Amino acid sequence: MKQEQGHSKAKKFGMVIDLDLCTGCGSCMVACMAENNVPFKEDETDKLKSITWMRIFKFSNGKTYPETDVCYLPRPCQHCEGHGGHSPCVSVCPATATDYDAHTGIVSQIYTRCFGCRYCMGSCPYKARYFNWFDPVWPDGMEQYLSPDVSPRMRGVVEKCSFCYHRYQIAKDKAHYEGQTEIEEDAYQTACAQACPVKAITFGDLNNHSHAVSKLKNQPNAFRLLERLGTNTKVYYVSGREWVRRAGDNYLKAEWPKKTS
Amino acid sequence: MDSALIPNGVRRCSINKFMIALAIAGAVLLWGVYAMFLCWFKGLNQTNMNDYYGFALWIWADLAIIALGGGAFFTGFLRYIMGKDELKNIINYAVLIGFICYSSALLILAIDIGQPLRGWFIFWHANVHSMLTEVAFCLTCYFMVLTIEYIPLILENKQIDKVPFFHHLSHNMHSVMAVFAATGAFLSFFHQGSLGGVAGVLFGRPFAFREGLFIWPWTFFLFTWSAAAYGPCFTLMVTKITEMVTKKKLVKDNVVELLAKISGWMMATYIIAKIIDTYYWANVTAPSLGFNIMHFYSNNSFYGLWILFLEIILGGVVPAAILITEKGRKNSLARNTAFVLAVIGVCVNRWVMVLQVMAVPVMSFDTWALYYPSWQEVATTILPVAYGIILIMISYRYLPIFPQEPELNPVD
Amino acid sequence: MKIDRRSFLALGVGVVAGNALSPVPAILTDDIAIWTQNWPWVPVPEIGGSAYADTTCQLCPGGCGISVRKVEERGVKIEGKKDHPVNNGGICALGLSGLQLLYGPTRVKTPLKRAGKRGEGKWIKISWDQAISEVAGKLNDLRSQEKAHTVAGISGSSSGTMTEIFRRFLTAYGSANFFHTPSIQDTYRLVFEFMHGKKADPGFDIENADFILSFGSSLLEGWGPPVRMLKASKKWKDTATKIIQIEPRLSRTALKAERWIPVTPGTEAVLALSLCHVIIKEGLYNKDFLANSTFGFEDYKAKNGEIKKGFKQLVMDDYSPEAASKITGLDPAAIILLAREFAKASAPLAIFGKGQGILPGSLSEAMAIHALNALCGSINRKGGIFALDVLENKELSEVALDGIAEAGLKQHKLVETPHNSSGCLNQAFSAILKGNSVNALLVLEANPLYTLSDSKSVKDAFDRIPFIASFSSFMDETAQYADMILPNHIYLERIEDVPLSMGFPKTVIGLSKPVFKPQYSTKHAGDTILLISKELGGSIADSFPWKNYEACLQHVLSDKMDVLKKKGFWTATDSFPDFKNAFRTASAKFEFQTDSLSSDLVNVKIEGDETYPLVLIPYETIRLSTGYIANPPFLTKAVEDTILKGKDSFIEINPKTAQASGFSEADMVLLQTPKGQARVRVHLEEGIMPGIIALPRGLGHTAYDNYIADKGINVNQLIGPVNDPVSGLDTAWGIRAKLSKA
Amino acid sequence: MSKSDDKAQTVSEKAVEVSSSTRQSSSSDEGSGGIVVLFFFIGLAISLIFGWMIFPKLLYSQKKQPINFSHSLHNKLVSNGCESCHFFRDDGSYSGVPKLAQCVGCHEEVQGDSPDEIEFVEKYVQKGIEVPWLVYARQPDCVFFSHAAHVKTAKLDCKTCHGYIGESESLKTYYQNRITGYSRDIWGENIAGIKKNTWDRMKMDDCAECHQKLKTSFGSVQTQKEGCFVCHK
Repeated sequence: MKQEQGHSKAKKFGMVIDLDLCTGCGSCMVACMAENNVPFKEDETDKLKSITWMRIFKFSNGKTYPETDVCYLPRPCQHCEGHGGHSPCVSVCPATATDYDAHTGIVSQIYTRCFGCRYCMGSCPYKARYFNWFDPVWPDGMEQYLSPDVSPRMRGVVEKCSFCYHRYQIAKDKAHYEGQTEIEEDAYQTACAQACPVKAITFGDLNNHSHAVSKLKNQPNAFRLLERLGTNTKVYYVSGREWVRRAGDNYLKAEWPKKTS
Repeated sequence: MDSALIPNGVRRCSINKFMIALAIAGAVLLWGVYAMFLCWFKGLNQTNMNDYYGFALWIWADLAIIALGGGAFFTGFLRYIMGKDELKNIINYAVLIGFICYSSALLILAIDIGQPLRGWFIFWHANVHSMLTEVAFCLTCYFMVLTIEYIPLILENKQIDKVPFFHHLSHNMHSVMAVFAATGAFLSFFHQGSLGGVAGVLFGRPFAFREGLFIWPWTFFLFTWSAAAYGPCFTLMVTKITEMVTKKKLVKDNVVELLAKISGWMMATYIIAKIIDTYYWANVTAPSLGFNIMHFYSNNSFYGLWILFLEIILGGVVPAAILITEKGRKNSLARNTAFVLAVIGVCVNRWVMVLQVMAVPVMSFDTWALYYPSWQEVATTILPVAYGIILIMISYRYLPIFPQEPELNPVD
Repeated sequence: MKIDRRSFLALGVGVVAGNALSPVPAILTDDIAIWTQNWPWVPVPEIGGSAYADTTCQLCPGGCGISVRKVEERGVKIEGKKDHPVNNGGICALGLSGLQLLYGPTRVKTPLKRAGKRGEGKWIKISWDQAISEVAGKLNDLRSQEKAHTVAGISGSSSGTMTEIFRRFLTAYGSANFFHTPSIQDTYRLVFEFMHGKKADPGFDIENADFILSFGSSLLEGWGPPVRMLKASKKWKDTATKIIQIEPRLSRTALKAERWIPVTPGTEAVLALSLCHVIIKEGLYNKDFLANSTFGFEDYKAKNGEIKKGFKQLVMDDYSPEAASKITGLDPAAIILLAREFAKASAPLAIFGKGQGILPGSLSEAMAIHALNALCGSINRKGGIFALDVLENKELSEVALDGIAEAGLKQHKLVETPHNSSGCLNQAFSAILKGNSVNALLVLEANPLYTLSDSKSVKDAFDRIPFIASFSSFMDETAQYADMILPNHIYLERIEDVPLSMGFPKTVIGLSKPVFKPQYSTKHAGDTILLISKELGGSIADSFPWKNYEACLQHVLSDKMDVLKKKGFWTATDSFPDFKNAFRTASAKFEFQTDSLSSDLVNVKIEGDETYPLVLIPYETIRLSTGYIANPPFLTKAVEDTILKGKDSFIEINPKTAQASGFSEADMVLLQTPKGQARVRVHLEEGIMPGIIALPRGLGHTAYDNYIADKGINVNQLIGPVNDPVSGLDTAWGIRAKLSKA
Repeated sequence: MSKSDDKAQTVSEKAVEVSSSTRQSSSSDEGSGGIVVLFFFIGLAISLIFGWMIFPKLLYSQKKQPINFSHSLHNKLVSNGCESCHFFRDDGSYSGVPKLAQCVGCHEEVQGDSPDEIEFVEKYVQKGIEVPWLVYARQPDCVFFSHAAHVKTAKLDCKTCHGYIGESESLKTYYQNRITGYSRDIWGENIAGIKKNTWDRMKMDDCAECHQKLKTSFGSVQTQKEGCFVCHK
């Protein structure tokens, strides 16, 4: 394929999230909102109309008191590779407003190209895409904290987690200036990974063996969400708890315990 | 007063009666237009759609009316390509209905998108991999074809026809109509199909996803087929309604029965295919992704197996059975019931392929999300109905839509 | 020639054709689309050079180091400061939202004077000079009427130079009625006063303990420095540290704990003593420590000659696992097992205090649990609990007092307890309701009207105070109910020393530096107080010889200032003398305070009788800010819709309990307690003990702005204080309640 | 008269009517055929003139820079060419239009006798107010442009995009699109979008053009061109 002819080996940025470490404290959610100029309304309790690029799901093992156990699962955009970059959302966008970048493995979303047909939202099984139902409004004066690295979205377009791509742009900018070709692992980290107090989120280049993620993703307890759909995501989860690993996908009764394939 | 415009040899109601009816329909239309502007100026927060329901009532309405409008291309196909000559007595009406359906569909799409002023990006920055792009292109092209098919009808108006130029124009257009009918049939095959593809390609949504042929999932063919099968039923149903309203027989039974018979057989074959598809999906596709079929029909307060029964049995098998049997077709009550059931059947199918797809949770820890439309959505969805009624009223009054009308209702 | 209809038709056609051949349609179509991409009402962030500025967070007592990312003069992001002893790069959701407070609509932008009725929200803007002279005037009058002692002050914090200055001001003025928002720290100080005989704060060596027994502490819900605790939880996993969470609710801490042991709330002390029983019975205790460094373990002779029952005898008699089992609802075998595990661990650590530690709690319970630590010698040693000497500000000279001041200080205080009473805020307000007059109240960074239990009585008390002045930066409940607001800079705009909150095993002071110049016409509360004292003149002015607060801070921190300015924090070299010299009690040993451990004391009764079949407990979640700082919009956005939906709070209730009264998920119910009632929604939760219902703290604000106000219920309306018989601090961990259809 | 007669009469009358009517119409045809064509061309001309000559003027509003500035003059005085004032920050980001602080370096006091400089010093330097420059090349907010990548790595000359502004004696008028608010330099002066030089237009297509030519590998799976996030934020 054309994109493999790149000068430097194609990168594949991804995440490994340790669900046994995650306390569901919400730092990643807020770090993401603060980093990416995510708007907010007076009432954000309708979670079906609340933009949270990073959303923490909460689910239990279904047992009763006192055997019950709960798992918090942070869910950024999974940046599916699908087959050859045809992730569920990318292939359906009629205006090429969302795209898969074979150089980075990141699924981009261009707000000024999007005209809000929302087909991509329908295609995403992770519900990682959010629509701007309302005009973004910041209370008087608060627009002062908006970051110039991420363009605020207008009403009527879809937005989602970008793996803080602007941080990669900034890192590359520096590299160009200093005449570097490669970018260090810690020079490009997402806001959520950086903020997480328990370091449950690890971010890096899955193709680069010197990056932590490339090893972490191979742990026996690592799994991905809805692997069976062939979404081929780049966000891995880790848990020592079997019921959590099982919740990561759908299985018929007969199919569990999962045969390691 | 407007008698100069009314075709020769037919009787029409008084202008006052006509105007009152027009006013009523117009009022409904205005309500819809008001809602439409609310959506355009205030944004889609006017709807009850949300991040789990990116597609909802509107997209359903689109799919449904386009399926129902399928009568136009299929009847045209039968008339001009297959040479079913009797159908010339209903083709006009089929075209008109098709025109209404497609223009409405385009309008609804224009309301549905979050950035209407950027709508043209779908053509300019088209992504060839997207089913929606295919839909947009074919839909627009076919709408043009329908317009071209509708024009000669307008030209047949008594006054317009007096102008030599228009007279000749309409005559010439009639003679080349076969070409357009062919183009229309071709385009329709694709956009009806790609509408099916819209759902079928969603490999992230096991409820909608289907395997298929080359780039086209089975839903692609099922949609085209169903449109061809159910479209004529809608044409016939609307004809029946028109006859009831005008208290006149407008189309001879042999014509109706012919179309009903063809439609019936199409439906029968379609429903068999649909059953096979459903069976395969329920027993192979879904399980291979870890889903038991009951997952899609339980643990929620609305969607159950009943909807599957309503779509396939009541809305498919039953009408098909009625229409393919001589006795069924001949009995007007049975026939008309079949039309209604068929229309319901295809609408339910489109509903399922849009809204149930959105409702079903995919991640094991996600939940069902049910939705009901806001009044703005309802109003904008009723808008096309009012618009259709108005267009039919005017066309029926001033254009010779039904060639058999003078013969069936001689003016003494 | 003849121009007819068709000519005009032709003209039209021509125009259309011409347009099609001109750039107009294309350009308009394109430009209109571009217009939608740059709608004037969508803000465009200004570009510029970016840089980081470090300071210390003050949104909770945690004292994390933060780095503020700035683009030119604008702050665009707050991040955790790397290599900081407390948070080392990590940061909590509240800390991340700081800029929303800086630029938020809830700031008080200039000094305000009440115009309408109290709490009505009608204000007139006044100049700083006017504000200061008016306050000074008020205070002067009271002084001249020899009512100096009827002036009271409330500080949000009990430590730090700012608090010192505030207390100093009141003293110089002639009032001993200084209070601070109570916290568990007050109880712990008493524990050390009684058992160690010295003024100390607790430091928990959580990172090095290998068996942690938490008696309901929300270790991962904002306890101590929250980020430090969250980091510790990773360490626990890496080092396989055992955490046992004793709590009626499956909190985050319980989730991450190795074992969650739900016990009847309020019986923790009994459980602790019963564990001691087992440990003593099986001889698993630290014999050397008990033999040589403790007093009151065996029976002893009191001063008056009578023989008193020692700790050993007490627990052997009254706290057998069987007896405890009846009270705690825990199986005796479980108690015995737990005791063995605890005692056999190499570095066991028991932690007292429910929730985040906002609640002082029962002194007896604290001592019972501390005794458990003592039994295993987990005091002042690696992995145990340290008694950190309280830093005294030696630099501050004696307060100069004039006649009026001396007279005022001799007057009887609002609250008289044998021990330091400045934490007994609830009692202060009940005293006012009982008729003790307070003529002026000064409030610094505190919001008693919201944070104190039985908010209603507090409000009634407020109504009896003729003059209330608040230094708050925000229009919080108390500020809104005040007569005058002299707005303080917020933490990002001011210099401040931030002593680390309770629980950290080292004495650390952080420095908060002004990262932004003041956004509005606000003034550092320290400077405001200095100016007021100058206005008052005389001995009061003499007590504040500094030209401004910064100079004062410089003076107080003298030796530490350079380090603080350089590193951003200062760490004391704490030393822990061996057990021979560690205790300053009469016996110079660790003392088991047996007479405070009698069963009538250890069992804290809560308000309400059998007509209230259920028990309501407040709980804390790290996604809700519970104190003086209210939830910024981002944090509220992160709150689950099973806690808050629209304007409704949800109570957590066990499905069995709910079923019994026929409630199902999301039902609206009426929650009634002896103190009040509220309409709430039901959230079925398997992770809570049957018979218990839980309501989160941090909701139900009535002031601030639309992003904070009118969201849910303030649990403090429903709970009344229960004063500890010894310390006088609030010990109410809950209240009896009932639910009915609403 | 008999019925048949008057029937015949009426018929003949009708015939007359018809014939006359046809005559009328035919005569008017001959008369106005040319005029119709003429009117067509008039209409055509009107809209062509409007579209190509008037519309471009209407589309943009003209804005004067707050004060005049001579690039060429400064260029002669500085050592490091454009980068002397339009420099890179240490983090690799590009400073763009200089802030007052930089100018003050030299313009603490009035240097020469240019009235512009005097105005500058009095109006801005002394009052400490930033000059509200209008930036001709300002891209919309959705664009991320790395000067470092183009200038440092690709070794592009400033001219390639900015033309000869560096040699200009004075600042040209700033044309602002009334609809989009963009500078005219983005779409280019030519309303048809025709460009002779690389710096005549600055639209996405112009960036893409160059990227397509010079790059060997492309990220976008959908378009087989440059990935979107390379230039968008």
